[in-house]
Amino acid sequence: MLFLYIIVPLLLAGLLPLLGKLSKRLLPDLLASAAMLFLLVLTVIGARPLISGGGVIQQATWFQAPLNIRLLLDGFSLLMLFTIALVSFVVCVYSIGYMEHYGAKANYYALLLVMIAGMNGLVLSGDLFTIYVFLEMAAVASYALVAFGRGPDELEAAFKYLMLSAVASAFVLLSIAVLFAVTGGVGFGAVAQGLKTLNVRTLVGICSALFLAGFGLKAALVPFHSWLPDAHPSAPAPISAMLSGVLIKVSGVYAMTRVFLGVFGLTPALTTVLTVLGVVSIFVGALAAIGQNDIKRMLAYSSISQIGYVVLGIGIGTPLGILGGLFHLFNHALFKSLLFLNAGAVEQSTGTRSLDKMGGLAKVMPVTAVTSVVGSLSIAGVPPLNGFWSKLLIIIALVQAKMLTLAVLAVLGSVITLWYYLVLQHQAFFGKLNEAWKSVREAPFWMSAATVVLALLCVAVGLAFPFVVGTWLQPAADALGQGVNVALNFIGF
Amino acid sequence: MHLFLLIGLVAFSAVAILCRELLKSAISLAVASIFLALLLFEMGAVYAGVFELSVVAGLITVLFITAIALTRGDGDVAEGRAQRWVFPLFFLALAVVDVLVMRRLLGRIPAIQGSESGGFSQVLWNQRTFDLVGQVGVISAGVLAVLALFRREGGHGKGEGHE
Amino acid sequence: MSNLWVLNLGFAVLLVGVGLYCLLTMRNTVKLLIGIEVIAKGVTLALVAGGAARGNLMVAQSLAITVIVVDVAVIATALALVININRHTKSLDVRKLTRLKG
Amino acid sequence: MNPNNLLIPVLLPLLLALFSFLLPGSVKRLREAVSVLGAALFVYVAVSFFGQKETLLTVPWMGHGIDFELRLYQFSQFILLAVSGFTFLIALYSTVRMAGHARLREYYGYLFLTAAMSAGAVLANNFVPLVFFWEGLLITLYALITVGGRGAHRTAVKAFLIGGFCDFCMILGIAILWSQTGTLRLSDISVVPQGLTAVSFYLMMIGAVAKAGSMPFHTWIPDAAVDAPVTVMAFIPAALEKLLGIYMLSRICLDLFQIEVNSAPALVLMTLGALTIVLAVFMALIQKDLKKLLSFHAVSQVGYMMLGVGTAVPIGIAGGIFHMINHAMYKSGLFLAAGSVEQQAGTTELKKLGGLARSMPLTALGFLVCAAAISGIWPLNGFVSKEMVFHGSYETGYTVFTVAAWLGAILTFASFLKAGHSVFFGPRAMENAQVHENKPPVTLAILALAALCVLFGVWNALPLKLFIQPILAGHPGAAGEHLDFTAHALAVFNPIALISMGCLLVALGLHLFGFKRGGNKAYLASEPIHRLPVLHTIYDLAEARVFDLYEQGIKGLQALSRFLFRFVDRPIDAFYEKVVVGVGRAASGAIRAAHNGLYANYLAWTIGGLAIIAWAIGALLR
Repeated sequence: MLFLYIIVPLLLAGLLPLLGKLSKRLLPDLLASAAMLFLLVLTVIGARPLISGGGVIQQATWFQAPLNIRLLLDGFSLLMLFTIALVSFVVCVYSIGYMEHYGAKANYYALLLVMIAGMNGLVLSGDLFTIYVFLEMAAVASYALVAFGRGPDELEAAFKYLMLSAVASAFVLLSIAVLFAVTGGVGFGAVAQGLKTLNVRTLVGICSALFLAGFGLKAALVPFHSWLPDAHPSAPAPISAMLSGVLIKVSGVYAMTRVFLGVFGLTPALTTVLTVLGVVSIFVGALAAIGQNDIKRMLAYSSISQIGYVVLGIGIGTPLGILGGLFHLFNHALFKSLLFLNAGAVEQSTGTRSLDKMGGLAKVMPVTAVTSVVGSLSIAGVPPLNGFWSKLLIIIALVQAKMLTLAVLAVLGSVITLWYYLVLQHQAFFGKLNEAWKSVREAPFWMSAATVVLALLCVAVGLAFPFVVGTWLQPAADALGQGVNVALNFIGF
Repeated sequence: MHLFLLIGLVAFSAVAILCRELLKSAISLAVASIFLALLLFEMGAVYAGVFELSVVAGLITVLFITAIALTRGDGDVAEGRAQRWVFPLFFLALAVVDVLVMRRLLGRIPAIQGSESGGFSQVLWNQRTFDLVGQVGVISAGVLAVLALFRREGGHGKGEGHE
Repeated sequence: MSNLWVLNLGFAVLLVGVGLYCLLTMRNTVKLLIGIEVIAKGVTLALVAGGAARGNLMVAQSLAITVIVVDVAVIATALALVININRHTKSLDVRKLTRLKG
Repeated sequence: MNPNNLLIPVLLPLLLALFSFLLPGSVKRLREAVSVLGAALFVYVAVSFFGQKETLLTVPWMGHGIDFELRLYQFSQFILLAVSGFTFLIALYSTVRMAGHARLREYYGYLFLTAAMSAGAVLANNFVPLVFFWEGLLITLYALITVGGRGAHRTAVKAFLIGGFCDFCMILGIAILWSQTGTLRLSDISVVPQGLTAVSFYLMMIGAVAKAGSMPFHTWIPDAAVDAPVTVMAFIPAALEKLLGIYMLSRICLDLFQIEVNSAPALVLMTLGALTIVLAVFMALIQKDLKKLLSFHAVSQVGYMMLGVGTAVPIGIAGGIFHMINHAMYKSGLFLAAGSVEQQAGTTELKKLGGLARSMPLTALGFLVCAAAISGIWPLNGFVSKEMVFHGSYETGYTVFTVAAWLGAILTFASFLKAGHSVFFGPRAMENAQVHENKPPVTLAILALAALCVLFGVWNALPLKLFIQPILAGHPGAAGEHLDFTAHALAVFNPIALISMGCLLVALGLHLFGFKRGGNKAYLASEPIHRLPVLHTIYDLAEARVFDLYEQGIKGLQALSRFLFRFVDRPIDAFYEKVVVGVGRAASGAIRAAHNGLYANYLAWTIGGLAIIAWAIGALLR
């Protein structure tokens, strides 16, 4: 059943260019959204019960015939599957309205579906090398999607993104090659077992550094972040939402966490490096965001900053820290997607992304303004919205782990976040309405619907956060909390 | 023999990088590929060698040459001279560091003997099936990407007014 | 661990270093892609050498082939990007690609 | 009973509130109809809850003892019943009094939100939901006052800040209590106030009595009387806040803390109560506006309740709680009557009113009964509960408090003689020649409250046996004793009751004296007291708001802020402007400049980062 997560989007992606000949808009719109809705429902109804007794390994089947594909599902992968399905469904709905003027919708959806299939595959694989393959699959699709508008900015951003990503992949692959040579395998279980019997600390140190650089670049941790402020703003808004909301987390944070916590085991050295990188990212991202005039670029820098929180939380390594980090990851997927979608709506209506030129848009675009305020308050950590709780958990975890300096810095970072989001809201939506935008209309229905859903989710998760934590996040944190034991248990398969 | 092939591989790679003309670069890259393929043969990795020969030395070279042809005329970018003169120094430094590190590794790294059985296709089909799915995905991503980037309709230069 | 593996690994690292040098210093975008290719060669070498040293040659070959396939897709996409950029800027100079900054 | 049903009293008003918010502002009749019917349903729910066995609802929430817990037992049943009853009466009354008001949508919405929050606060059995509902009330109060119009905003801010300060005290007290007892469940806590827990007691007491409107946290109430809609006054300061504040105070004194008779906390509470009675009633006496006069009484009467609860003697506590419910009834009735007069005559200034008894007989009747009740005239409910408080305070041995309470009784009656006389009797003022009786819903609400005053007085066994005694039955201080307050409730021939009656006569004398001195003008009847040598100065100061801690605090703050602005803020501001923002901007600029768009530059960062990380991991491994 889990194989459906990969094969459904992939098959649909193969079919869409053909179907696109029949129907330029309706069929692609309908099929893509339906597929995503199917996966979302499947996650909630079908996949969740599977892990009630901890992680499972499932053999993939093709029309009842078993394949030699083993898919690994535990709480952590499930959380990522859920996040991917949720955000991509919303993004598909949003694209119905937004992608009209780009043309080539079938091609667009096909690429998006390949990217989703790649992310799903990455999350479900129990093998370092397979992680690399699916990471590349999602990445190749994302290069094309960033460049989809084919303007000079888009192309330049996609090119730099590709060139830096290729180097990151090389680092990852080099590390995999070394581990493969030493342990004789690339599966999580084999590698974890091998490292346990061999006790090669220096080598693991080098491999950790390579993985950290490789996945860190995908996750846009400072100093590996430089492609993100170019690529995310240049992409079409739904893709920005997808990249910032999910891709950097799946191919960066998920892969990194899986390898470090699940295969290598978190060492004090790694904790130090990860937490320091997290805090540096928080500050560099936040400070750079203050000075931005392009709304999407500001959001992109903010992504760097928020990923810093996620890595900071996970890097602490205590159960509460991991829980906080994962919760922030999930929340960030919600509100950053929301904010990017809002920015897209504003850009489509006004034709500009420059904050200087906006102002008073709340009067003409009330839905967008309200949802965007919700998103901004969430991301800035204002209670009782979801971002507050996850940041609170991270800060409590830092205090518990006696990392008081980092805790203070994390709070300070949050203050800066509030600062630039207030600036953003003020410049874009409040104040005097710019004369030029008198005749601006609210975004089309599907776009507004997508943003409203996300905004409601932000509020709901904030209010019902104990429920969300209990259902989706605690299993994930538990799975990670067991460290390498999970991988070792699966070695028999 | 092995060492000779390795040196050849690195040498042609370096030439590919330092060459002024793109066409020559692409060709020496193909030659480096052939060296790598021979290396793989020598190590017993026949299938990988064939693949390297046909795909990298063949297909990728063709891709490069096509791209060079499509951008010719305005593709003459003046590389600074400094890069070429610094390269030997850089290379030497890199080699020294590399040798030092590898000497430390020599004999220090324990390893587990592999325990695989069966022929290549069996291994590929039985153990790495998931990678095959991934390959299909990556290829389709690449095809779709090229289709998207060379499509006729749509495509607007949003960034054009954004100086 | 066999000496041959260390030797191969040393050369693989050398190739990666050369490729990175290219990426850092060269201006021509097509040249940069050649640099990426050189890095990919180093990685392929490291993978197969690792398998050969430990008697995992078949798996190593499978991995190497996958890497090569992935590489083709990446290079094809990259070349498509380069050609598109070339249409806009009439240049292949990566240092002129500085519209996005700050 | 199914524990989940406990959510109904919270959810039902919440739904009604949502309904009102969602309904377009132009829909009037439907909104009113649904509000009244919904409130009636609310009453039905509360009645059906009454007499049920103790029920607990526990929903696990954040862990660490922070759960969503509701508890229904005798006391909360009783308060819930009262809350629902007042909600219904106010909703009924509002259909006429608020008709045509521009912000009806918000008014009904916040009205029911207040009811929902109150129900939640009453039922909460865990401090965290309690604080949530408690703070929610602060917000709805703010919102409801602002419905009053332009000038109301300043008062709303004042109420909000005072309430916020006191709630903060309460939260601090709760936090201390939590740290001392390790639990947040109200029903699990019972400590002796010593050391830190004593501090906690005082802090929580501030929160509770401030909600009830005690001195010195009362100053927003007279302001609100002028600015806020009169229904809001009748609903919140007159009824709900008394119910909740005294409910909380009783919980604190009865359950959470074990208060000994005449221990320090008890004495503090009694002193505060006695001071509130006397000072507020002095202020009430000289008011020349009916609504303001009533609002000062709303403060003064809290003193009786605090005094009663503070005695820690069963009869005193019972008296305090009984006085709370009685006060809620007659003070609501009085405010509603005042509102009715205001609507018909256009003013509440005593000088401009007169002789309305003939044209508005029903309103007058309601007002007079309620006024008699508040003054403690036999055999109305006010008499019963006041007597109980007198007895209780007398039993503690500190007669001074009893005397203060009597002094309060004298002045209360005097001021109501003045108010009733000037509004409903005497010559008809020129301005209100055309005044008619108000519509049925209004008079019905007023008369219902008046009837309840009579009922609870004459047939005091009903409330005492049904409501009050069960509450005390579980109290450790009263355990074992046979509680029966009904026997002597209406007894007249005992020293205390006789003195009380004497007080009323003194008051009558004072009024007549003042009436004659004022040239037969009733509204000047309090002038002789006003003009007394020392009092006069104090009054002037009070009118100038010298005793208003909030206003003085604001003034002090302004002076302080001017000082700080000049000598601390400017330098800090310069520091902030130049250094903090400057550093932020400079860092931002530097980071932005570093992102120069060059691919090689970015790649160099990546490789450099890898090198640094590899080095760091290597260094840390050693």
